[in-house]
Amino acid sequence: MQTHDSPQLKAEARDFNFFYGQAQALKKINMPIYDKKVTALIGPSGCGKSTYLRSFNRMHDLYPGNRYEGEIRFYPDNTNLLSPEVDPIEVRMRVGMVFQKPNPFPKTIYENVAYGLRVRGENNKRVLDEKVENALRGAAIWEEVKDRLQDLAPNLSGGQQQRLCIARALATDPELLLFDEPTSALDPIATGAIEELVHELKKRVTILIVTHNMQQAARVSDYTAYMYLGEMVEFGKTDEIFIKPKDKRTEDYITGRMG
Amino acid sequence: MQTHDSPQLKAEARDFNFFYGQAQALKKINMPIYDKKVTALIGPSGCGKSTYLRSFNRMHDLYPGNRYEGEIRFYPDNTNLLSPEVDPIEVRMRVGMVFQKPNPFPKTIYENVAYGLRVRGENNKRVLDEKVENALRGAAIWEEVKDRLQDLAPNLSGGQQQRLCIARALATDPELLLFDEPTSALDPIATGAIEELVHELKKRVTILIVTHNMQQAARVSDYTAYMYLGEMVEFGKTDEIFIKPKDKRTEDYITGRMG
Amino acid sequence: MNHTMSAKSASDLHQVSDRLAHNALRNVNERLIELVLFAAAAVSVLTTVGIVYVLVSESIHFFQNVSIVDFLTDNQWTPLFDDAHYGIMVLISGTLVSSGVALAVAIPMGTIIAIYLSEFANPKVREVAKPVLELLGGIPTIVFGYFALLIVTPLLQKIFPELPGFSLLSAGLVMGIMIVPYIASLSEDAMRAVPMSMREGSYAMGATKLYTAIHVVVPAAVSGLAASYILGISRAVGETMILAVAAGMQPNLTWNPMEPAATITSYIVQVALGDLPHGSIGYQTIFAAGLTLLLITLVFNIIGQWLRRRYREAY
Amino acid sequence: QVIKIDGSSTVYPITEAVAEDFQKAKKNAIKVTVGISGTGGGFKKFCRDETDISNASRPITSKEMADCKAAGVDYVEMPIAYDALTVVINPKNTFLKQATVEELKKLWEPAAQGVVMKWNQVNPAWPDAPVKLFGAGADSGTFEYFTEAIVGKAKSSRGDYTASEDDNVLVQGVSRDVNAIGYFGYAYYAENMSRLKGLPIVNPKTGKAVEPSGANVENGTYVPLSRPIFIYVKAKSLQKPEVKEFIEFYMKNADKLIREVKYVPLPKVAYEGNLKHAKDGKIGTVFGGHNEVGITVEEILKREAKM
Amino acid sequence: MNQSQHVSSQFDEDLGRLRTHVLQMGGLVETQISAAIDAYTTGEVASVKTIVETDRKVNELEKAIDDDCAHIIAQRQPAASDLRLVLGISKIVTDLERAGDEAKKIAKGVRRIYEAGHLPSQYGVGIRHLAEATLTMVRQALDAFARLDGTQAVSVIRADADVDVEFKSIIRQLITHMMEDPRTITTSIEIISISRAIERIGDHAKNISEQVIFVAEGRDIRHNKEAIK
Amino acid sequence: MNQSQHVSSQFDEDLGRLRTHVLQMGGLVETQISAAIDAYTTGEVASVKTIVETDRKVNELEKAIDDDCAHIIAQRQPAASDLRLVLGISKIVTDLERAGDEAKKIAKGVRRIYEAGHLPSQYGVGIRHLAEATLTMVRQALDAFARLDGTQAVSVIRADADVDVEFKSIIRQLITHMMEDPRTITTSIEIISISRAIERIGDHAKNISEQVIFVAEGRDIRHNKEAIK
Amino acid sequence: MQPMTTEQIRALIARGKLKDTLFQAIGILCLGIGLLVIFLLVGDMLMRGMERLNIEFFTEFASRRASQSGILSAWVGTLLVMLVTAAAAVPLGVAAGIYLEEYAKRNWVTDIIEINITNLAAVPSIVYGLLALGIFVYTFGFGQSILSAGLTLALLILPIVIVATREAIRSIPAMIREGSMAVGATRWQTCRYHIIPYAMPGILTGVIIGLARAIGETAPIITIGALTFIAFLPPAPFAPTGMDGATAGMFDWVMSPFTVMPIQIFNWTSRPDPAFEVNAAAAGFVLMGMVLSMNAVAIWLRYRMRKNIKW
Ligand SMILES: Nc1ncnc2c1ncn2[C@@H]1O[C@H](COP(=O)(O)OP(=O)(O)OP(=O)(O)O)[C@@H](O)[C@H]1O
Ligand SMILES: Nc1ncnc2c1ncn2[C@@H]1O[C@H](COP(=O)(O)OP(=O)(O)OP(=O)(O)O)[C@@H](O)[C@H]1O
Ligand SMILES: [Mg+2]
Ligand SMILES: [Mg+2]
Ligand SMILES: O=P([O-])([O-])[O-]
Repeated sequence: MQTHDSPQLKAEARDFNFFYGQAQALKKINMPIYDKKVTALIGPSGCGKSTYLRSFNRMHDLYPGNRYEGEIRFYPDNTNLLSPEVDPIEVRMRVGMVFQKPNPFPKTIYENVAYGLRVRGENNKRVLDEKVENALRGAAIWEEVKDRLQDLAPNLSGGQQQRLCIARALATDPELLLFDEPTSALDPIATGAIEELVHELKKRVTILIVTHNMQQAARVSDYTAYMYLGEMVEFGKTDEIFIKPKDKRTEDYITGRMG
Repeated sequence: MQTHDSPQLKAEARDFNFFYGQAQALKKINMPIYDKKVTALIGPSGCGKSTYLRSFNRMHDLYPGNRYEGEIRFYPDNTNLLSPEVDPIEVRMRVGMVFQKPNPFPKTIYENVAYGLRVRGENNKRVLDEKVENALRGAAIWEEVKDRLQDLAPNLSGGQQQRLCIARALATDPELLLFDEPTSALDPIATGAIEELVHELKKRVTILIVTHNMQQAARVSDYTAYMYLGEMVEFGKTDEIFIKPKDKRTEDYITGRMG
Repeated sequence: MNHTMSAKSASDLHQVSDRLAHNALRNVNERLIELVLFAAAAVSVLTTVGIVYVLVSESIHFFQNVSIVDFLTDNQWTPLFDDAHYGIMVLISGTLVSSGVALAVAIPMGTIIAIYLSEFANPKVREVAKPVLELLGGIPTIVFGYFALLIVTPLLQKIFPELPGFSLLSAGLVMGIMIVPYIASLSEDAMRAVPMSMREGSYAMGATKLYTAIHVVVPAAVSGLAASYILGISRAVGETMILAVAAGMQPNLTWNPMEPAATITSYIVQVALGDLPHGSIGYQTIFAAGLTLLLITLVFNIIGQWLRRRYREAY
Repeated sequence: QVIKIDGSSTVYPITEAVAEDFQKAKKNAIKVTVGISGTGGGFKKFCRDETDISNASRPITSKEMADCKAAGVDYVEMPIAYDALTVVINPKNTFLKQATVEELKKLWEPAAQGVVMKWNQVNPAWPDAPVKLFGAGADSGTFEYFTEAIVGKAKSSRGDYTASEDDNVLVQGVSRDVNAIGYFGYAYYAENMSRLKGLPIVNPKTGKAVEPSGANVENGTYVPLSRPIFIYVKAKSLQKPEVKEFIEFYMKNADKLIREVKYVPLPKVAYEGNLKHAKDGKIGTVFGGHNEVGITVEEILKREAKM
Repeated sequence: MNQSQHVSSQFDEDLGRLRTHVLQMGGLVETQISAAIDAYTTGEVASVKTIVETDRKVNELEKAIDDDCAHIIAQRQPAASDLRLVLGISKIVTDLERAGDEAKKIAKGVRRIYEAGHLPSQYGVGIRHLAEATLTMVRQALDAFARLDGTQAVSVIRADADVDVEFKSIIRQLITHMMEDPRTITTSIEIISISRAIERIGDHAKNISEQVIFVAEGRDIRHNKEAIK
Repeated sequence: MNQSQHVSSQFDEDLGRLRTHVLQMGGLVETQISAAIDAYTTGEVASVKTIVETDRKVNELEKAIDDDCAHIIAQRQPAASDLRLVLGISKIVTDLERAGDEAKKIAKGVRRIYEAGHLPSQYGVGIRHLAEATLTMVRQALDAFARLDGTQAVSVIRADADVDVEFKSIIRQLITHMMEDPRTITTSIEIISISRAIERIGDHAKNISEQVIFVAEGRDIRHNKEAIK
Repeated sequence: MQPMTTEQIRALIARGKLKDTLFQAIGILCLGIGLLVIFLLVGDMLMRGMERLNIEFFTEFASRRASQSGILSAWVGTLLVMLVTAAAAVPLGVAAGIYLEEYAKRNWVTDIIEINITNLAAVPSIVYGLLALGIFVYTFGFGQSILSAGLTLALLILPIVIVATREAIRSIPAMIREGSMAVGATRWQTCRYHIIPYAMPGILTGVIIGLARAIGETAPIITIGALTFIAFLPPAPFAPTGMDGATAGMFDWVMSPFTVMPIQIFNWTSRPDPAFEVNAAAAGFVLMGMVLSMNAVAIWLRYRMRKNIKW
């Protein structure tokens, strides 16, 4: 249904292992992330989806005892995101993230979106105004909030908050956007809006999305990876995985069978 | 697919209005609840599903300023659950409830289940043991926990916790069980287990379940009510509502269209 | 509870009446317990009523002898002297200055420590440092008083040679240190209660730790911070012994922390433990002063309450 | 059998010493408690009939007398020692060798507040250096006595000095400032002679400067800053054998114990007189409900005898 | 059918594309049929090749549409009218494809007849009439689908009965003819095949219409003569 | 097909019931076909009534199974093999039902022939052979479905080509016959219809087999002759 | 705005990190100052009081001779007063907290109670002494006893306990409450089985802070008449009293006269004889030890309880 032109690589995990202290959470992951495509990560609870996703912006660096092995190559500049020489802050500036529960800062709508820009030292009102507007438009929430930019963000509805968080991530023009179960806290209507948005966004950015909802993966993604017990079991075009997975474990998961 | 013998009434809302202070949350609800059937409540966020559900065990009495109007008749004894003469505690003893997020008490598994009995003044160890076991069996979790009844309940997995909460509600032999989005915090596998259980339970109790997940409503319920803006728009057999709803608003909601 | 209520038999009716009786009993019990609990809550109100009663009833005698205008406008406080003046502003100034100094130390220091412990320190440091720091709150204030007098003042005099041996500055500084754990500990609790997701949101934007702490964590914890500040202020305003020992007890209408001065509390404790015959006008001054202090703290608290309500649970 | 004593902090060390030895002598069969709530606080309890003995660093006031009367509390007044108020200066102070009452008055009178800030304003011979004043809190007997003796009127003082109830604080203050001058009870001076210098006061009658010392108090030359201190014993309690015994023990050992705690004892006769009063039930005070300055040992004994 | 928009415009697009493809396929099949009929009446056997080629396109479309249906179900969990639409389409394309096959059979039959040099013009009127009636049925069925118009679908189903009657009369006519002139037997058998193919196309149009009713109204009226009364 | 259990045993039950119904329907259609053939060879037209009655049952089953498919999709969001199964079944039942219809047509044709007093025994062997071949196809297709056995399905599809060849030779034979003896035309035409019906049953078996391959292997091999080589 | 070059970004990050490091240094400094003060104070007390820290110091009563003076009556008194304080403040505070959180309706009365409680936290302790003198000592006739002192301090720390209790109760998710009520429990059953046990760790924190404050209080205790010289202990329960062979009642000790550590320290620091300063330092160190062990017990209890509570 979707047409697949031959895609370019945006990132690539190579023999990637991850450890929480002693416990190995990810085992030898090899996986491409294609440019301007949506890649979905599915798998049972605890299989390591979030762990994998959060490696892309070095979120694990925030907590002690975590350890990476292997590489995550980032293109076109072909840096290894995990390399100790690469500053995690720099990585995070290039890789945006949207979380499971909308987590707007207790600030105004405007300041939420401007946050990333301010972090980057931008304080010019005009530039901020413009970028904030663009980001809010990009997140399809501009019309709803343009008259109340000075309201506190936590007063928005759940779905609006989540779109605001997306706008916040968009404002800084990330090259890769990570979504960790972005709709699990939302009702079906808000969920629909977010999925729409993801579809729009992939024209501009590469997206990696974790979801528990297989139908959602089927709906929004171009590629799907099935993970199980810390391993990547299957990676392929979404179209194929959902009608005809290759691996028995993927099949079992997708059809709702017991492991 | 499911066969429909002519069902008996277990409860019935009659011209039921509900107010949070000044705000009317439910408007003239008329709806039957059939005995030993599963009735699902669906509708967009904020339409009053939880409000309606929580009226059945007078949960609203816990907070000031709430007001009921109309009746919820309870059969076979034909009492009005909402009548001020009826003791809410008595109502809650007859109507069990399971919440959105599993909420086991931070006590042992055993004490969680025994709690409802203790509240009723039952302290005989033998009686408690027996009823606890029966309830845990009824909630299809006995095999998993029988050797660790003295473990703390919050150490169970999410799905087990939710089944434990069901066991807790079952222990006191409720006539009607209320479920408020019981699986929205669970992963697909745990969700499957709970849905199975609901299917088992309806042999013994009447069930009223709120869900955001339409497919879940389709899967587990015999009857479905669609609510919108505090009104009950459509009530009917689930089979029919999901293939061929009568009301345009129901259709729109079920097919994921905008209101 | 039996749920097979099919036939309307005699035994069913029996059950119903049993049930009603049970309900009635339960209701009586519940009301009784509520009454007991209410009584407990009332104790705090009664305490206040008692305090206000004690303070007002004695203050009335006082104000029969001293006009309120004098009380508020006179710039001398010598109630025990032959030439008695009753200008409470003298004590208020001491109280405000010493509290001001204390808070100028405690609020930034406490907040910084809280931020450091909750955002920067590794958990092991935090787990050890926090209870140890809390010990500061348990040190008898008299010990602090001597600490101010014997250690801090000489140190300060090295920096400010003209500093007298007793001063609001040195008492205030030490008082500030004493209050630090209240602010640090409660603020740290509040900051740690800020959901991790909030922080992750900021880090994910590429923010540094400090930027995250200042722009996200602190605003999110503002209600808890306010609570800790209020407690800190209360503690500063109500603190007695440090000032009695180290601030010089000199009724001195001054806004300069480098001078010695008396505060409301140090005045009260001095008189209450002194030689004055009870019932004398000098003795009654402590009640008027106490009442003033009560009003001051009331104002602080109302402002604090208002602030807290305004920022409550912003996230 | 508990003997309850409360009151002045000045008298406390004496009574405590007595109580301690008394209890030991009685092998703890009789219990004695001593509190410090100040002379005023002590009298308050005493006149409410709560204590047996009240320590006092000044005579009972008329107000307190009335209170006691109202509660039906009769008492025997017993002077037990002399406390010499000592004017102290920093040991490094070189210019102050002595001071007259007038000079001190110039320094301490209310008019001096905010005006007399330099030593040379008091006496041109003294240097142009700031004066740092330390003194007793305005609620204390010491303050009352000092003002009366120096300024001439009780509680009449300048206010801009560092006041403390805790004399050790004053010791600290004076010992650390060359330009300081302060006053407090003799015992504190006696214990801190290394850090302080006692300022000889010119006796207004003889015109001779007299050093503060036990001997000078005893011989009556250290005026006007010597004052007597008291205990007041409830008449009713004197009926009780243990209180009687305690008072007897007190008077018998007073001389030794008072010296031990660095106060100045009264002559033996005074203690015997006290015991006699107790036996005779001589109740009341020899003071008119107010303090008197410069009263000597002989004078008191004379008055006591007259009762 | 619902006029309001889905929350997901992507879903709207998917469904829209699906319907367009079905109509496109319907259009192709329609051309096939009318081209076959034209060939029959005019004898222009050149168009037969086009018809066969078109059939390949139709086959491809059938597979593509079925694939789309599967994907929509897997991705969108359609319910109610959406579900009926997808399921209906999955049945409709089968019928369309088979109708196309019948058209191809007609075309091939026509070619055989003309290549054998037999002119079938003598039976032309009846068969043309039959063919036009079925073609109308197909058109109307597709139209009913395009508008999800249950009423029109019912009228198509009713029309099928007439076509059947007409078909039978043509067969009888042909049998008489064969008996009269046994030389025409081979041709007649071909023509019977052609007529039967035409009749079957009518059946397919009827099946499509039944699905349209299911999609539009949620009623399954198959094998139920009462329902269309 | 997956051997492991669904998390929801209810889902397993639903799918199980669905497959049972399909096989049941297949069984009925099989009986229809073999009864029709028996009637043809033995002339026991009494069984025709049973065949027609069975057809009603088959129709009901078709509708029930389609309904079940819709419900399973609405309720369970089947994916991958489950989705293919449901979609495949929804196509298979159509073919089964139509195969049943053809059997009914055969039966009716047989009855007409016998009632007209014509004994068709002379063509018996060829047609019996054809009929048995298709019946085997149907059986094997159903068997392949029951076991979701793609290989067997492929062999069914291959067999269809033989059936087509045989059918054509029968037609030719009949034409020769008719030309030789024009009195047999009416009967021959009936017999042609019967043969065509049998041939169509073979086509349906082939279609079913194609769906079985889709269900079992996820390959859509329709209109793709390469795929079964 | 031009997109930033990698160099610009790196420079920006370097600046940010420098600020981080600077702040961290300041944080460590502040923390260091706080900890330093403690070590200084405690260390100083230990150094100066070392010579007196022996068994006799704990088993001897106060004496006029510094070197023979002990703290027996003081530490016993402190312990007993704290016992009474805790016994009074905890139930009262918890009950009040429960009432306010679980029972009281949200209206102006509750608002007043709320402001009133925070305000009480700021009332200087001496004022409590004045109040208690009138109420406990005279009106209730408890005299100058452990009971009076304990109750006074209980009132003093009551606001702390109430506030801590309320915060702890507030942190219990509503779903636990609803879960309990939903099986038919009454409000009180819910409190008894859930609210109180789960709030206990938080309540303990309040009790720790409160008792730490109470243990060091001097002024209010002096006001109500704590003694300074007391060379005997309160009667132990059922201990024989004196000659007539009677035994003390279970709770006779609460009415006994007493002294407490801070008063002993206060008294010693204000003595003319500097030798007593050693005693004061030693006693101060012991008091710190008491606070610390009290805290340790409570922290341990809190840790044990917390371990079992999570949701
Ligand atoms: N901070 C941590 N420390 C130790 N182990 C962890 C930590 N976080 C996660 N894990 C473990 O790592 C594994 C992978 O966890 P992860 O959160 O990535 O799973 P997930 O696939 O995202 O699951 P879910 O769908 O429930 O979010 C799990 O076994 C989990 O228990
Ligand atoms: N405690 C309350 N006070 C006032 N209004 C409330 C309260 N709780 C809910 N409401 C309002 O009542 C309406 C119905 O709420 P309810 O929680 O029943 O919705 P719901 O259908 O359960 O929604 P959801 O699917 O999000 O749980 C909403 O408009 C909501 O804002
Ligand atoms: Mg996760
Ligand atoms: Mg709800
Ligand atoms: O305590 P004093 O009364 O002696 O000052």
